[in-house]
Amino acid sequence: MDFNQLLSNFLAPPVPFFFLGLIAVLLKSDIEIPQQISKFISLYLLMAIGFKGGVELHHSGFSTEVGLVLICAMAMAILTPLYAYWILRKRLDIPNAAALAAAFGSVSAVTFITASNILADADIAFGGEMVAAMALMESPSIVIGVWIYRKYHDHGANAQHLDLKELLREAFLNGSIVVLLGSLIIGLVSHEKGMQIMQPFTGGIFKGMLSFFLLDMGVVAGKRLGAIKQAGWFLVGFGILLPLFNAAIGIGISYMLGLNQGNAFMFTVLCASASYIAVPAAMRIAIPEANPGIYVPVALAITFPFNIMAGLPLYYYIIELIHK
Amino acid sequence: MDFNQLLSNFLAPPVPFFFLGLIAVLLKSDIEIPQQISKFISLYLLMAIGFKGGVELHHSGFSTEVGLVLICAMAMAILTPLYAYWILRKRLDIPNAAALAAAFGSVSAVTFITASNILADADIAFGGEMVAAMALMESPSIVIGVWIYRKYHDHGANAQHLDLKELLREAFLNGSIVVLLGSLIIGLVSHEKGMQIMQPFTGGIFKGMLSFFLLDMGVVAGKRLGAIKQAGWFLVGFGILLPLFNAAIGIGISYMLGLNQGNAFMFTVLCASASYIAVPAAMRIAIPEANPGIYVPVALAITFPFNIMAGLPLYYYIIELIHK
Amino acid sequence: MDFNQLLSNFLAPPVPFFFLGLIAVLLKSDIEIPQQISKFISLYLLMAIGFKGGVELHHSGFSTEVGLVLICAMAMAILTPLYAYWILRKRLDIPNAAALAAAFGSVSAVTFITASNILADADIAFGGEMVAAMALMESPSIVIGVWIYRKYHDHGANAQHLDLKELLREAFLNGSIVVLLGSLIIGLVSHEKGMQIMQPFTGGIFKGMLSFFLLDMGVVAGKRLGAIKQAGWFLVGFGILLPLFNAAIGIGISYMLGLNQGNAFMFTVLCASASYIAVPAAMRIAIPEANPGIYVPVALAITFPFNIMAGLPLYYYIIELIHK
Amino acid sequence: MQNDIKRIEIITDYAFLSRLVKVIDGTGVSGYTILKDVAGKGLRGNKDGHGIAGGFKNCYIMVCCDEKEAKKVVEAVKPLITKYGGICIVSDAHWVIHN
Amino acid sequence: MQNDIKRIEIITDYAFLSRLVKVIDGTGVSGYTILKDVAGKGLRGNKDGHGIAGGFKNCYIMVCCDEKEAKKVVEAVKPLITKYGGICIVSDAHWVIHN
Amino acid sequence: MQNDIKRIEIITDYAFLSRLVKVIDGTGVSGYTILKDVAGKGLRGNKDGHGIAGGFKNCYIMVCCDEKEAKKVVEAVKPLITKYGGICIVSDAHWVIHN
Ligand SMILES: Nc1ncnc2c1ncn2[C@@H]1O[C@H](COP(=O)(O)O)[C@@H](O)[C@H]1O
Ligand SMILES: Nc1ncnc2c1ncn2[C@@H]1O[C@H](COP(=O)(O)O)[C@@H](O)[C@H]1O
Ligand SMILES: Nc1ncnc2c1ncn2[C@@H]1O[C@H](COP(=O)(O)O)[C@@H](O)[C@H]1O
Ligand code: NA
Ligand code: NA
Ligand code: NA
Repeated sequence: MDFNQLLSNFLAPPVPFFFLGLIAVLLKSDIEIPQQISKFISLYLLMAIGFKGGVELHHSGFSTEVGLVLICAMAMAILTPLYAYWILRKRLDIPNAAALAAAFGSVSAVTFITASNILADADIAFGGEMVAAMALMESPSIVIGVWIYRKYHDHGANAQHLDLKELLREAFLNGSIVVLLGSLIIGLVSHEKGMQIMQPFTGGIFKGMLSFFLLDMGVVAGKRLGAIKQAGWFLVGFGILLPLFNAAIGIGISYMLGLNQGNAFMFTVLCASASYIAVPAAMRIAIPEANPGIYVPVALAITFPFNIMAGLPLYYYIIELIHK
Repeated sequence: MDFNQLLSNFLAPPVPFFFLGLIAVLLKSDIEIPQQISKFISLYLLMAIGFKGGVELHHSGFSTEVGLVLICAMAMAILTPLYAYWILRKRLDIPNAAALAAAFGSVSAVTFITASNILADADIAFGGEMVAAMALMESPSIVIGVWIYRKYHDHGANAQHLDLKELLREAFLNGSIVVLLGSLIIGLVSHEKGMQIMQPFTGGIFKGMLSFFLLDMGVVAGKRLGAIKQAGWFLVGFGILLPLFNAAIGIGISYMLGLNQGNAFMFTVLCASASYIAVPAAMRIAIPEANPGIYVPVALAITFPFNIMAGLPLYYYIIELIHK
Repeated sequence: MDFNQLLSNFLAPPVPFFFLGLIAVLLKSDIEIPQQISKFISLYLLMAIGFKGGVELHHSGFSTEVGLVLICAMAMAILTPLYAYWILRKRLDIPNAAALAAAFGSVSAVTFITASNILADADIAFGGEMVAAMALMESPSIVIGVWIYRKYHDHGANAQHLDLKELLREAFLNGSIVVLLGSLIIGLVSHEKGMQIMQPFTGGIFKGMLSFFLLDMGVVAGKRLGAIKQAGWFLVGFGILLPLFNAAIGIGISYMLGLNQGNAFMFTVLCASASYIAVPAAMRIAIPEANPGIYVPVALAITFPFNIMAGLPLYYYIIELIHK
Repeated sequence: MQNDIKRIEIITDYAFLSRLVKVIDGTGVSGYTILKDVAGKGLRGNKDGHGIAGGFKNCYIMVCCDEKEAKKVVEAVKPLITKYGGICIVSDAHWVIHN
Repeated sequence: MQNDIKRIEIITDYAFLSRLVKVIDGTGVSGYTILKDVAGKGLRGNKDGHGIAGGFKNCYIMVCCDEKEAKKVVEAVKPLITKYGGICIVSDAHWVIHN
Repeated sequence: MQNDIKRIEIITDYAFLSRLVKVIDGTGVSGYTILKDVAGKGLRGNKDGHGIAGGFKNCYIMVCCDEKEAKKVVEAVKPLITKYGGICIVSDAHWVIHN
């Protein structure tokens, strides 16, 4: 489909509901979505995308391409925080630079899911390995971020040591990853049979549930926007330019790996997205000196909206040109 | 369909679940539905009805009829509280009369949605403008109620003034209205494409979700019934007769506007229903002297059950006779 | 289907999600499902199974067989706690023995629902009377348990007397039973018409919602596993052997009543399952000396997993052999 | 501007909330505040506040009243707490505003 | 190690939370703690905390500060509480850690 | 009928609840009460209690114990609070019932 068609996708649910939530908050509406509901729907989304990914993976099977994709995904998750940190240090202190760098090394599941909708609308498939890649990319940057922080920011390392063990467990076994990977495995094992059982739940109402979640995301993003003003233009620019830079790398890697259009798009989205859930939760514990009022809003109120609004259509468009 | 068929509709979900909840409470069952779930489902219902209304509105388009309907809806929302207040003052003090009058000037989304189900069962369509009318009718009576209250009930007006601004914002930008109107606009813009995306969510599970919500409504209504005894027969009578009177006016207006059967029914339901969510929330702030233990139960435990039990079938029947 | 096919059912959702939750907890993942969501989904499941049961009951109608099934179900609910108590007293004190015995006289709705999925996968129908039987079996054992406790455990009986009245009301009118029976009646009355209205909600997304609930159950069971170690091997053995014994009786009764394969399976499952919701809630009030840390884990972390993992396939297999 | 009051706090299993409220209403105090989602640990083990399995959760009730009423409330809830478990503590506070 | 503070507790209808927070922010206290799901009973009847029907529920705000700030906070919230109902009580406590 | 106790209240980011509970369990106190949905504001900014975005929310822990245990608890939680933020305050109360 051409660029206009593509843009028209953003006038159809789920995306506009994000802006509905955003606008509601800017208009000072009292709209409130209970956090227990947010938790429910986010677990649902992870369950659904993981399960579908597993079924896909059963079909595509494990090839060397799959292996290469996972390795490159891992590499991006490890390298991104390093150069992101180097850039951020120009303006931020060590703890905040390390925490924000970690956020950009990780991924945003909702951005990934929104991207998968674009492909669905265009009848383009993508491999289940991309879901595995997402799971794989969620945590490594946490370790890198903490490592940088410990390296440059002198600290009672011993007192920390025990913490570290627990931190790793929390990083790699947080609820999101467990549900995502677990559902992927269940999908992998049960495939057709499972899919036919789960279809109305993981398929039918999926986009509606995503719309509801994006409404919620819009509300939260709106509440965090204020913090951006304090953050200043440097961080606004960073929140837009780094995703573009990472997307370029992602497109390049996809090209070299010869990924098909769907996989190339999803891989690029993974590289370009930043985490506002898993990483912040870990950073709050691992780098308490860092200010959540900085690293959450940049990922949630700048990078996320930029991606679903402008980034996704752009990445899609470029990749389509390449594959013509 | 004839009256018997129609009544038989009330033995099928969703309506009976309201009575299940009501009976459960009267039997002193410990049944409890978490308020976060109530909030989730009510937002879902507003999202669904708003979205469908928007798609409808795209099809019907904006005609002079649409304009006239919206104007009449607005007029009813403004006039109802005036004569309702005049009646209520015979027994209630100024604050309570003003607050209760405001409730009857506004509308009940769940009554509207239940009514839309009757039309769906009878394969009768109604225009999306009715949803717009509902949104339009939700808040004006709040302003009228407060205006009456300020007029007759001497008060530190200056101290109030700032409040007033905030109050208007809260009245016209409360979460329900924003989600309802926002979803309507999203439906209007995305129409077929959007509908096909949202159908399983906003359509498929809709009546089930409504059933669950009515179960919840029944429980709450049951808990509020006690307050009615205190309220006394005057308010019970008022909670039944005013809807009938407003329905008559609604039918008359529909006839003069030459609305089709579906629109006439929905317009009548809007006139006959009273608000137990938006208005009470605003009244608690604007007219603190009024007793929520009076104005909520009348709208929730008398008018609402009366409408879905007897009112809706009656209005439907009369309007069908007219259109034969 | 043969045993392998049957086992393969347990690799397909919903069952594996129970183990995902269990494993997540054992891996010390921070996975957390808000209790309000648990409450919502459990009410949903009761509403759905009750409604479907009512529709089924409308088709099958009330025969003498139905009457006999309900009588036998009642008998099992009354007798089980008696011999269960006799066994448990060998190791436990009176309050704990009475409370745990009561749990095994009652039933597990989720086990029942999981069993109904196996039949659905094998295209085997079962009568709505089995749902009525489930409702009927939920509470009697509470009365028996309290009666035993009062009989053997001397107590200020008068002070208790008032309590008792309230207790019975709580036992027979707890939220679960009211929603289950109420939905059954609504299904009975609205049958086809109702079913067609509710299908996407009570049918379509049912297995997905059940999967989500089992994930939750797995998490809770995992958290309760620790308590088992204290409970010791006697209780572990009891939690496995009593269900097997009851299943044998259930199969015997089904054979004598000449129940068809579906009904025989469901009746057996009712006999073999133990309550971890309704009964514990009542026991906490009626037998405060009993330790919830004992009677909940045995039913939830031993009997429930055993049944859905090994019990159900086994019961199914035996009953299929009988019916060949 | 300030007059002294007692601040009574009761924490026990959620299952007994309705009973507690009934006895407290019986003492005729002007009001009380309730929290329904309370976790914790005590002699009767861990209340992790899970929704399934008969709710391993507590309730919290706070009553502000004068010393005389306080005695009444304590006497009224004592049998429940001693039988069903939980705690009841009293501390001193001052009304600033009560309307 | 310890220095004395005042512990202010405010309970009122949830509808006024945003207004309360605004005036408390105005007093410049270092912080406060909020509970959003609070049930209870008072002169304005029963708040059973139901989600529908304009939320019959309360909010709870706790502020720890020194005596001077305490006076400010009390003066600031007084008009709201006296107009909208609820309670405001003050008790003594000690900072142990504040960071 | 009454014996004096200390009432310790700790409020900090929800992320540290499990750690806090662990150290408090270590002190061997007889019990504690936990609230999991706590909003608020402090030196580390606004906790509006939103579900997404790594939960900007707090936890609340209340421990009733005698003065000796109280010292232990305070010492135990001090490093966590000083490192991760939040507050810990102590006030006086009386056991009325503890069973
Ligand atoms: N020492 C304590 N300090 C604070 N809360 C307590 C204490 N002891 C018990 N509780 C609360 O009371 C509930 C019931 O106590 P128990 O009956 O002893 O298990 C516990 O789950 C705690 O929430
Ligand atoms: N004496 C009291 N003790 C504890 N809480 C109270 C008391 N009086 C009122 N409250 C709380 O304040 C809320 C509003 O009080 P009111 O405006 O008097 O209805 C009530 O719902 C209770 O939660
Ligand atoms: N002065 C205070 N009074 C009451 N609660 C406070 C106070 N300061 C901090 N808190 C609570 O402790 C949490 C964390 O504090 P902080 O680490 O300073 O941001 C805040 O979100 C509040 O809930
Ligand atoms: Na990334
Ligand atoms: Na009206
Ligand atoms: Na049983």
